[in-house]
Amino acid sequence: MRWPLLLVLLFLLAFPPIASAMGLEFYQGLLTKIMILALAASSLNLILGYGGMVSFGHAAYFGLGAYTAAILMREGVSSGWVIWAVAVGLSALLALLIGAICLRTRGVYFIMITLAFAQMIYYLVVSFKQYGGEDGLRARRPEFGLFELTDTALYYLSLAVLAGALYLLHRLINARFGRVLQAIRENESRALALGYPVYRFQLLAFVLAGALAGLAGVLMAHYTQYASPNLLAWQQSGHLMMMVILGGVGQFWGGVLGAAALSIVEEVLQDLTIHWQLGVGLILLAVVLFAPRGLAGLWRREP
Amino acid sequence: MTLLETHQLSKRFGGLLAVNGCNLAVKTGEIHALIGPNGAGKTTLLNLITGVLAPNKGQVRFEGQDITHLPAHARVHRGLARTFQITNLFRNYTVRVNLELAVQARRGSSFRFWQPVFKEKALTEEAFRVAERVGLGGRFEVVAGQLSHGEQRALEVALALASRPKLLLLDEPMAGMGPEESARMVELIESLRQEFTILLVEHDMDAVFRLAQRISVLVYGQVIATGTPEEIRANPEVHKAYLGDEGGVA
Amino acid sequence: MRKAVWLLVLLALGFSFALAQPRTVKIGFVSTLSGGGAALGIDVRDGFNLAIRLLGNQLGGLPVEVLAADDQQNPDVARQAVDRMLKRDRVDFMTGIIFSNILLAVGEAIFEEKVFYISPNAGPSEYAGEQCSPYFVNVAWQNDNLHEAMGQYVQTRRFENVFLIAPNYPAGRDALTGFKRFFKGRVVAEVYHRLNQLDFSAEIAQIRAVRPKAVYAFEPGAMGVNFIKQYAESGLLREVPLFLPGFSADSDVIRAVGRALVGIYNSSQWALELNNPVNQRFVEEFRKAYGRTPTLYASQGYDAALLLDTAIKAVGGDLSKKDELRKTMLAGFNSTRGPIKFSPNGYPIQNYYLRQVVQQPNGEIVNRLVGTIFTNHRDAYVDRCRLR
Amino acid sequence: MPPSLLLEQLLNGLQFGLMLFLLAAGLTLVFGIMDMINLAHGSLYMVGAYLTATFVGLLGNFWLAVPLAVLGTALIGMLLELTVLRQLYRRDHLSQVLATFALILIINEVVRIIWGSQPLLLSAPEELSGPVEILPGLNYSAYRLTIIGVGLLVAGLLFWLVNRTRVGMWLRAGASNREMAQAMGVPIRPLFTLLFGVGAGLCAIAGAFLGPILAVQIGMGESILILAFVVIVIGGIGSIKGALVGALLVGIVDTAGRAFLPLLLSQVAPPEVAANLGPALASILIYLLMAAVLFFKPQGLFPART
Repeated sequence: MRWPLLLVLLFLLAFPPIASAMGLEFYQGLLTKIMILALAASSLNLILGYGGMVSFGHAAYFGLGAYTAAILMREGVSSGWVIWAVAVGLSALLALLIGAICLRTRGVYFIMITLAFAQMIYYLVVSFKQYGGEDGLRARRPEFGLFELTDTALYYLSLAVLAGALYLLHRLINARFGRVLQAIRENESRALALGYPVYRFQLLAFVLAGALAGLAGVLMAHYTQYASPNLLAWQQSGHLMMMVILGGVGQFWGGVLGAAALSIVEEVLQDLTIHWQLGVGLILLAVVLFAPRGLAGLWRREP
Repeated sequence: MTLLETHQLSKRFGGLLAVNGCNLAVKTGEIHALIGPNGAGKTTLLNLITGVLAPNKGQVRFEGQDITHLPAHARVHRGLARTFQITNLFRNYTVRVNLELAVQARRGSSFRFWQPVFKEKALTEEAFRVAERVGLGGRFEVVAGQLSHGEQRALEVALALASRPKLLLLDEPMAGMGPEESARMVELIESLRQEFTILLVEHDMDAVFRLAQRISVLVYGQVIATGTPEEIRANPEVHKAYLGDEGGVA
Repeated sequence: MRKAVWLLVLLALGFSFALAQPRTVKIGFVSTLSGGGAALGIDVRDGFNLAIRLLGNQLGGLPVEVLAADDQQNPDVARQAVDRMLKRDRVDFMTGIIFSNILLAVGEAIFEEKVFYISPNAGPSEYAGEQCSPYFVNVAWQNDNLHEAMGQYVQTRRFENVFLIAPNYPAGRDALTGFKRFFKGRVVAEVYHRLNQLDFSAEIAQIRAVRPKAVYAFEPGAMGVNFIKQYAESGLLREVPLFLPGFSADSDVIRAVGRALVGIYNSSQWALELNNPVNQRFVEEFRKAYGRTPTLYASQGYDAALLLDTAIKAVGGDLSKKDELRKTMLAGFNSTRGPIKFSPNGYPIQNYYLRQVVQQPNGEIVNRLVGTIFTNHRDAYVDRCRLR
Repeated sequence: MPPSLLLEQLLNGLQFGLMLFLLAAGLTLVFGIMDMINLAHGSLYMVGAYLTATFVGLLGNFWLAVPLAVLGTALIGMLLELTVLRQLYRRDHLSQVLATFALILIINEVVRIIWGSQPLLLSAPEELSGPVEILPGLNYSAYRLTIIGVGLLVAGLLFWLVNRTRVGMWLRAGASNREMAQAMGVPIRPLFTLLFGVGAGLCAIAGAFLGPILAVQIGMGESILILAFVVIVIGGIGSIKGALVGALLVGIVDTAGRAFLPLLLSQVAPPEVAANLGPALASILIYLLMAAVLFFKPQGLFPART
């Protein structure tokens, strides 16, 4: 696993100068977007894959991050660091509130109640006319002091954040906390009988995932320079879920692979035909029927 | 000295009173068996004691302290550990990981996010000791779901042991076992007598009368008698309510 | 040596080929081509394509390549399509967007690349006032205009009070603001509902309860068809007159709603029977090409292409002369509405007409021109724009 | 507040709720019995509406078109069950979500290929396009009244089917305990196929009758699907009675919220705030309702499984 990883990293590091030399800036933007989505999908994978919590409302934190960035910029806060801190903090807080209530339910009811809360957030946000309502809100790029946030800087920033977050998740999953989280997914009543405060573990994972999704949302706002209500919509939650399932639920690279695969497939098919969604649908269906463990499962043997 | 005590404990499921004013006392150091016909409320009582269910009425006291409203996980840390009637393991994990998880729950905080858990040799060592104790030392790296039924039951007990409880609650440990496996389980429980207080719920009367110092009989959610095996054998109430009038205990 | 000669020959060939090949003008056309707003985008597209075809697939003498994309009425999708066109395909002009919220999401990205955006429809107040851009020209209107005209007309009819309804999004609020700018009577209620709502039973019940003297509805796209149909079905149309902006009573809506529309007054900057050669050719050719009566949206798409043609011709095909391009565009062109000019913010200065839906003796239902409400009307925001 | 307004809004809520019920009934049975999350349920609603519009175009008669569309959609539903959905029963919920989401994309595009991107035109039958006077001075759309009638009729039929027939008994047995039902010899496989057909047919009825009120367009199934899920979660998964109560609750609460919340707000808050917040709160109301129900009754109002 080390070698391919290093190669991909090298490629990603070297891409922007190559792109600008060859006039491929568009693809640099595409990669930026994929990295941001990969971060969001990986955060969802933490709770969905490792925690077994099927949250159908992950867009709430993703969108909240983007909106926080846009609203703070509009209100005159121009420091990127402050914006990041506030956005991550707010997303975590929202996840704490929502998680605290939703984690009382299980199964399908959990899916639906997380969806319900995300929908409430959606409608609340679009009701604020001063923040753009259904139109969304423009979000200029903030200042980071050390560097100017050009497209290329954003690319490297996203890469750094994604790499950092993945490293953090890797440590987390293999540490005591991660092991217990997975044990709870495997058998909740057993974990409880062993003396683990299940609720607290789940809630903490939920909050962490919310915070990371919020960070991804901020980056998304920097990328599109715009906070769209669609980032909060249930379709966005579904889209993130698709990425995780496609990539591999509970597989470490599941979120990244899923985000990359889905984005690339969409991009390629969009160029080929206006009926590209048909292609996406057929591919997704084929994955479910023939590769039940997702893409990451394709080159990993049974444990 | 009384280790565990329930006082007028009641649990209602809709119209059904599963446990009805139940008074039970387990003394430190004994093996206390809880018997009763099917549907008498034994498992419900166990769930009330371990905190999986909340009672409608009554109290649970452990080491003299009221733990009625303590969450389930906190009771484990007080020293209450249980096994399940239906085998309840991390089936996709090896014996090693099952036991490490059990040990980890007791040793230090699990809210640690950075150090890889596989580097904690102490966990593995203790897990292995527990495995050897129940005779699973040679099956340490086998996935739990692939163990034989008897081995799974042993692992079930081992998981409870790993938390070094003061009171071990065994919910029908011999359920579904053949005579050979049962004998091995009896031996195992016998070997635990020195270290642990045990509350044993069991249908296998041979085993109960061999192991228990005292026996409580639960009928319709109430303890109708408590005493030594001899007293219970002789108790006409028990004969009437539980054994029918057809004869003595086998 | 031989090789070097060959190379030179090849190079020379290449050059001459490049010279012989005239520069093409690339146009990015992003519009709503699916979903509830699709009818609008398709009309604009058809009008735009028709004009290009009639101009011999050229604009101002340059061959045209149009790259089309569907924004699905979704700002994110639009954003991606625009990015692709600006950064990958490097288009020279952009056009096509129907909805203001979509335009606001992508506008600045376009202006930053110094690419002209010719709006065939969306005319948000933002780009008329403080945020106006030298790279923005709108051939249709400023969003408030039709509503201002209708406000003016309802005012002259001296209705005691009026009930206003619009979707809850900025263009909806702008529209009603525009109406109130000229209507001075009492507004009994101003109801905003969910965008893209299709069932208006709750709102109609409210109208019935309030009993206003008149209703003005801003309901673009599919919402308009549904609102009018349901308003008629509820029986209210016979009791409380309904006033509409022109696009809610155009031929596409008439096709969908039918006789219920007969008698309704509406405002427009364009009308089928406007008597000028450009319009007559447009209407005739459009009917021939697509087998249906053009809407004002189609006229706007057609005009967008005419404006580009005029401007590119004026700079002799040199698209790098951005300042000159802007100047010639603002100086105006010969549109389906006759010659029109633009304010410094890129919005048109034009007439607004009153139309009424009538049933002709042969049974055909048409939207007929009945009068002029404003002449050479400007938008209300131009003074806030710094551009001159 | 005039009583006629209340009555009218109540009728509106009833009409909307009954149509939601038609969607939710099939969904809740599939969910309850097969433990299967079928996101593509809304697509069948869309297919039903498109077929109705097509048959109306061909035959020129709404009342002939509806049964044909219902039959056609039911067949498509069964075909879907036989080819794809059947593979998914034994899979986890996540796989089902992904697969049926893929089906949404596929069906949307197939519909786009067949019928184009533009919404289709579907009008209420001419004889119902006007108002009727239901109370002196109170006009109400004849078409909406018809919908209420059809909704009640179908709901009644469904209750009869579930509570009074052998198939219904099987369904109820399956919803409360699948293994038991299978052990007792209920022919599960054909039953599932049939159930999908019935569910699809119900979708088509809703699609056919809502088509003229809403719009026959691609994606029409998705927004209403979310509402149908809200309904069955409120009602309790697997319960037809729950679906009916949930659907009426959602229909009435949603309509009442849209109609009265802005009015109420404008009396306590400044008009600017009220105008902003009113529609938002109205949209939130049903989700609030669902969250509240789940908070107090985590299994919904009428849990089918014990």
